[in-house]
Amino acid sequence: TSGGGGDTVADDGIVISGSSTVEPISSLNAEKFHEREGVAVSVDGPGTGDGFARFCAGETDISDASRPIEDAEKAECEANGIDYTELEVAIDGLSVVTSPENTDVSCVSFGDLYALLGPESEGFAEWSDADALAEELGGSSGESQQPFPRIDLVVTAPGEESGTYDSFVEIVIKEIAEARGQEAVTRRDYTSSPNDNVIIEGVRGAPGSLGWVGFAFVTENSDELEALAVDGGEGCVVPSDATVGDGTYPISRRLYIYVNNRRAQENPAVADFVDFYLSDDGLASVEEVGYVRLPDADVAATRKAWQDARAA
Amino acid sequence: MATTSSPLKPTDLRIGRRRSHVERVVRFVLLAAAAFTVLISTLIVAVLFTEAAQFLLRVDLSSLWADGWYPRRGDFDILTLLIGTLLVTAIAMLIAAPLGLGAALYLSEYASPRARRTLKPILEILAGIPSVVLGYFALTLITPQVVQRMWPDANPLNIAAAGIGVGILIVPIVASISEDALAAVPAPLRDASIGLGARKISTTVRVVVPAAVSGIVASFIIAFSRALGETMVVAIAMGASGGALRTWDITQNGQTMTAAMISLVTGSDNVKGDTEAFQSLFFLGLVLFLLTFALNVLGERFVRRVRHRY
Amino acid sequence: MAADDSEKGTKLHALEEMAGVQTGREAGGHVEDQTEHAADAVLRCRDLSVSYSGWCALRGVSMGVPRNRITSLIGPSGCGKTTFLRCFNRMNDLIAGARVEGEVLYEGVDLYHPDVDPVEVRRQIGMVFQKANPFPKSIYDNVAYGLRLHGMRDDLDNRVEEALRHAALWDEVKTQLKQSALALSGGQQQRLCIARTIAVAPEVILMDEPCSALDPIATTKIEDLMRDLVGRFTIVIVTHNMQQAARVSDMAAFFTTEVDSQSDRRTGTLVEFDATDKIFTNPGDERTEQYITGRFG
Amino acid sequence: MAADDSEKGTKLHALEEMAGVQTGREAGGHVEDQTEHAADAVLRCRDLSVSYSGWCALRGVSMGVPRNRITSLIGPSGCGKTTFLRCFNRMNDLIAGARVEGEVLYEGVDLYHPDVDPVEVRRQIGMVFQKANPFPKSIYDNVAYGLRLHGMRDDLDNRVEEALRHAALWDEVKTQLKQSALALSGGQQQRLCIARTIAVAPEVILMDEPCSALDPIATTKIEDLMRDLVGRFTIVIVTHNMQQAARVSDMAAFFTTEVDSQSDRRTGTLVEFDATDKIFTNPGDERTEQYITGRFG
Amino acid sequence: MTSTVRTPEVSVDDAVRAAITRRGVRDVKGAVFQVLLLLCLLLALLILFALIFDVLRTALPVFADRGTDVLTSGNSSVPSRAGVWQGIVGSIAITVTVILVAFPLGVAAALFIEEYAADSRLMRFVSVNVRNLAGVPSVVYGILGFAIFVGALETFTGGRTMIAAGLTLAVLVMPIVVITTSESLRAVPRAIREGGFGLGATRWEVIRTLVLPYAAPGVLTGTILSISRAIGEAAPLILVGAAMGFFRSSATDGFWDTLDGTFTALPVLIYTWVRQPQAEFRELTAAAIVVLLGVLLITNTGAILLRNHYEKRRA
Ligand SMILES: Nc1ncnc2c1ncn2[C@@H]1O[C@H](COP(=O)(O)OP(=O)(O)OP(=O)(O)O)[C@@H](O)[C@H]1O
Ligand SMILES: Nc1ncnc2c1ncn2[C@@H]1O[C@H](COP(=O)(O)OP(=O)(O)OP(=O)(O)O)[C@@H](O)[C@H]1O
Ligand SMILES: [Mg+2]
Ligand SMILES: [Mg+2]
Repeated sequence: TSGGGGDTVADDGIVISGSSTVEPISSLNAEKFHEREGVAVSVDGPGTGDGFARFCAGETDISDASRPIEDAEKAECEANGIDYTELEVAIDGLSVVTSPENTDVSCVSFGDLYALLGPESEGFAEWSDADALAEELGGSSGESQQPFPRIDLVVTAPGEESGTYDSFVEIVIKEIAEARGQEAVTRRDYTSSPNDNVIIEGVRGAPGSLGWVGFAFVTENSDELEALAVDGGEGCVVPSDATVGDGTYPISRRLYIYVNNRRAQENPAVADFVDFYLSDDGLASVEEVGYVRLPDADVAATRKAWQDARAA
Repeated sequence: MATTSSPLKPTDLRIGRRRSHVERVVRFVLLAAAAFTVLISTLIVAVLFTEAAQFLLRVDLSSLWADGWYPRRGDFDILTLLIGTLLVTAIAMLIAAPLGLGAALYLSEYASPRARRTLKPILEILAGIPSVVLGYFALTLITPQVVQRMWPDANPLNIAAAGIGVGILIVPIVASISEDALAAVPAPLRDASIGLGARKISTTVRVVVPAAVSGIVASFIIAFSRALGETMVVAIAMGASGGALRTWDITQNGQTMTAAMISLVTGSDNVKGDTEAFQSLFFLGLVLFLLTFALNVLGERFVRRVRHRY
Repeated sequence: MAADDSEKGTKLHALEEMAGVQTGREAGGHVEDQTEHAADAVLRCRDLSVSYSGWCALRGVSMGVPRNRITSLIGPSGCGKTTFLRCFNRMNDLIAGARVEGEVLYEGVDLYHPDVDPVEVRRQIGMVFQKANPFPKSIYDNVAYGLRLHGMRDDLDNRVEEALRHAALWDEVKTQLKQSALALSGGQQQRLCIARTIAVAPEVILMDEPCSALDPIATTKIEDLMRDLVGRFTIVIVTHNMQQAARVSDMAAFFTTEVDSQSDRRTGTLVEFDATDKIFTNPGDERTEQYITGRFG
Repeated sequence: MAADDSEKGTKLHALEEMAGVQTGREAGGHVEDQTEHAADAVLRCRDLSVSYSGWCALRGVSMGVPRNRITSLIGPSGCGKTTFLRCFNRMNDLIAGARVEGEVLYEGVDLYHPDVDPVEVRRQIGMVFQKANPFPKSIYDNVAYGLRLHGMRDDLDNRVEEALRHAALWDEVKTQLKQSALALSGGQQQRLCIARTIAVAPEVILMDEPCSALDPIATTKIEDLMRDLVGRFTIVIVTHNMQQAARVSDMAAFFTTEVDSQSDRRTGTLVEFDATDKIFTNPGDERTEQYITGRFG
Repeated sequence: MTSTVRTPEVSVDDAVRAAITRRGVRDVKGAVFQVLLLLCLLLALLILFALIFDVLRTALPVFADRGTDVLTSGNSSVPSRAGVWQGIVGSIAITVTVILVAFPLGVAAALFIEEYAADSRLMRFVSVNVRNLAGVPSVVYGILGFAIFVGALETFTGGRTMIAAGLTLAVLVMPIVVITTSESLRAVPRAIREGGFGLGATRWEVIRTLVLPYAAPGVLTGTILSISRAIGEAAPLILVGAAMGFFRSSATDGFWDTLDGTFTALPVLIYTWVRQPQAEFRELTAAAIVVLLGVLLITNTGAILLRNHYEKRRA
């Protein structure tokens, strides 16, 4: 244990809640920290929104988040006098995947993805059904692969209850949908599963498959899945640690932790834990659980933000 | 001993104050416990009805007849879930009814007392297997080894595997209630048939089964109701994903009421905030409650018929 | 049994006075008179009827049970003997749907008076059942059970021994008091039940076919025991066995059933009540005679 | 019952020849002789013993059942009457642990020969049970049950009617053949069971206390029926009711139990077998007399 | 069939023998039928064995590599570090709550229904009500628990805690306890009760000294079986907010710390793990199932043995 006021440490422990996407990182760091310092850390992942609700009620020390805090949540925290520090800790990339047998397609634009998966694509049974729509959208979103092959389009992807679904809609679909006056959702007629195994199996199973999963799962199953390059307006980029890390791969999001400043001051264990989280050891967990490490510049920025907060 | 001299008064025939006091207190405490059971059902009904009513007031009623169950998009097509539930339950019954009844017939009519003593507990163990375990079994063994062999294109999450898993779960229910009903058929009926020169199979098929028929039907109804309410097997084997379209294809992914409820509360980000979607949970709960309640009342009635007959 | 007969002879002499009082009886009809004249009746009932869920199982019984005598109740199956017996210690209260009408007096007190607590009634009017029903406890605890309930805890050992001695069981079980009562033979179990009953010092003992599940030797023992006990208690016994009624009882009541031709339901009634030898040698009612000679039932 | 008595008188005359043949009997002992001389016995057993799980319930019974007569089996409870009766149609096969030793001949054929099919035996030797046990089907289907089983499907309606007529039930049920048999009264149910049995045209009808659950009127009807049927069938009846045995049967067999003092287990034996009036008026064995006069049991 | 036949019994013999002797064909239909029924039973049992075999086979490498470490480690997002400890702690705490609440309440309610209540219409309603409660799907109890114990009674239960979960499962199990207890009470011979009443015991004295001791084994068996049902339940726990995902808690250190905080239980842990993509988690799931089945096997076999033991003693 560090320094002086170790008396309250053992009693209080550290409470973390929030995004289930970030939970694996925090959870692994909690383990490591526990092994090292003997401090108990409790982590769970009901979801970002739930996490903030608890965080702003002062129930948790740290909140995991897969998106920045929203205005309503900010107001809530303010009302309760909760002062916090936002720390970026990792990047989560989403891979658009198809079967390795599908050699006709190698790169898709956001417009293509909207045409294949967006709300207007419902009923498209073959890839080529999306041609017209993709064409219409083609101009606005870069390099398009169409015409698509005439093979069955079999979509397997996370369901609406999942954070990965939300991220996909947020990054890929939302803008185009809003521009077209559509609801920001995907098509409904696909096999949705909360179980990533099943998605991988579904994508592997059909030559015309299409789906999206967390970036990490592709690296683990690279011989069964083909990750498509994505064109976000600046040319086709294949997802990799490097392209996701430096942000050139367009479908990625930042993952955050929010630290309650007062708790960090009162309970040295909380501060110690955040120190550890941002240390090289702690950030190594990001890759261990399958996310992408922040670029060095961002790491430095995060560390600085934390140092400033501690100093205050 | 005889007290002829001083005649008794009624109050002489009373027990001590302490004993009668204890009696009253105990009675009250036990009554309170029994009343508690009534309270629970009242609470269930009250909670379900009020929240479901709010849901129905708030939601656009036409969304109850959309063509899919996507609570987060405001599509609450209950028919999608009813079809999914029906398919799972029907497959489960197709498996459990013959298997359970066959096992019950064997145990009650053919097995030696010793065989029965060893085999019945094993069936009871099957009844004690938690549904998460059967869900795992359905997902990891039944889907690849059974369903995908019959239909190579079957989705890894499919209605058939969930149905088979639920079917295995309810086999012991059918077996044990049917066995009770068969065992309740009075021996004299069997004797009568045998005394007329009937063979075992004739006695079993023409006398014992017809005599036990209401118990057998009851076992089917109760198992059916249990299958309707089964959650985890379906949630695992069929996926408790956010939504589903109407489908009758058992090789594909579908959605039951129970799995839909689980997916409503297991969402990761930003899910529980959406009140309408969340309240649909209570609406589903109410529909499920009413369905199983009706079935159980029906099943009880059949069971009682057996009891009354003999 | 021969010994028994001779003993019975002397008892019957004593009874003749009783029987003398029991006059004024025609066949059927005016049964009520029977009770008015009973000399020293511990229990007395007037126009007693019992119905189960609205159907009358026993109608209009009036009679008195003489003190320190054995009164037997006989009659064909289903005529309401058990029903009648259970009115005397309010055991019928335990049967949902059973309703008792009329009057049952115990030492002049109406047993069905609201101030009367059936629990106390049952201590004073004990019961022995058809099938021996020892509790699944030790022999000692069986006898001590009632004593403990009623706070007769002082000198428990002596009271238990006393009761077992009176029940003619002490010598057979004194070395195994701590053993389970269920290990005893049927006859021993029944005597244990009698011991358990007399331990709490009741006034009256009601016995419902206490020997019907026993072999002849055990039956003889119980019959001897009853003759022993009758000096201290009043005994009412239901029996199916004519011979037993004749051997053991001083007074006998004969019940039968009347069939309601419309509903095909049967209702029990008291046909006659008299000294046992009178009933068996010279019954006043044709039905009694037919029954005793085995011509019906 | 008076009518019955007169009828019985004539039947008994006819029996005297039979009884004449049934000589050579001392009290107990040489029971075997009884069977050798039986004139025309449909069923005959020699040194028949039955044990349940190793314990002998019935020992060394030899007797013959005369054709077209009613033979009654009487004796105290547990003496093995039912056990004995069930040997005749191999119903004991169904009891796990039951073993039958000795010989049972039906028309001279050993019923326990390995080639014999018990199912066929039971068609030819039918059984009526203590408690009426109609199937929970319609009246018609109850009677048709056995007929259908044995492929006697032609002319089913007539056969059913015939059987019901013979069972003296036709007039009471002819308008309600499709109704559930369970709605009939106890006596009607028992006659239905008899109809069901005679429908398949057996040679022998075994009846195990067929009237014990019935009221006197229903009992009389069944007794009349038995006297009617005996011209066409051979009847063996177990009864507890001495009067019934006396009223209805031509021959009577009296069984009793012997208690093994060591193990306290009882084994049944045949005490005597003779013309019914002989058994009831002038029994050859003291135990028979004691039982019949009600002095034991 | 046979008329008055006198001397030449041979011919009668033959006719009768022919009539009652087995014909050539044995009872084929009957044999086939019996075999079919036996197959049904065996198939049901075979499924059980297949399941157990499959789980054991999958779980074996985990136990071989890590030994009891799987039992004592907490949850983790790294499969090789993850264990079932929190699940065990949660399941134990929930089970204890269930026992403390459902057992006394259930037995008391059953005693009232069976021993005190007159056979009135009201009481028939109560017992029908209990039977129906036993048939209500467990998810519905989850909703009730969420609305009442997590919501309305939050100040008392602390929201999504083991207490709320335990109370929810207690309410779920209680009807089963009532039913099995009622059955055991009904199995107490009338003669024993009458013996007690005949000696002047009050109703409660009869119950306490005679009925309960006699019914105890049956009551216990029923209770154990219903509690083992609670141990295997996942759905209601998920509804009352058991933690999913790679939840860590201070339970890795201590038992009591976790009573008022986030919790999980063995079945929930299984549900979480079965959805993970890594193959190692599949093995881990199997290992957790082995642990769960082990616990249930012990409790259920115990209950069944207990029952058989007493049944034999009674017989
Ligand atoms: N608990 C009960 N509920 C309804 N009817 C009953 C009940 N107990 C007895 N009866 C009926 O009341 C009538 C008299 O019964 P009871 O037991 O008093 O006759 P019994 O003379 O003792 O007969 P047995 O000699 O067979 O013991 C019978 O018809 C019986 O069916
Ligand atoms: N299935 C059986 N298993 C073991 N023992 C039996 C069985 N059936 C009868 N017994 C015993 O065999 C003996 C004779 O029984 P059985 O039923 O033949 O007597 P019973 O003369 O018909 O008596 P009752 O007049 O009471 O009907 C009895 O002691 C009985 O307990
Ligand atoms: Mg009686
Ligand atoms: Mg018998």
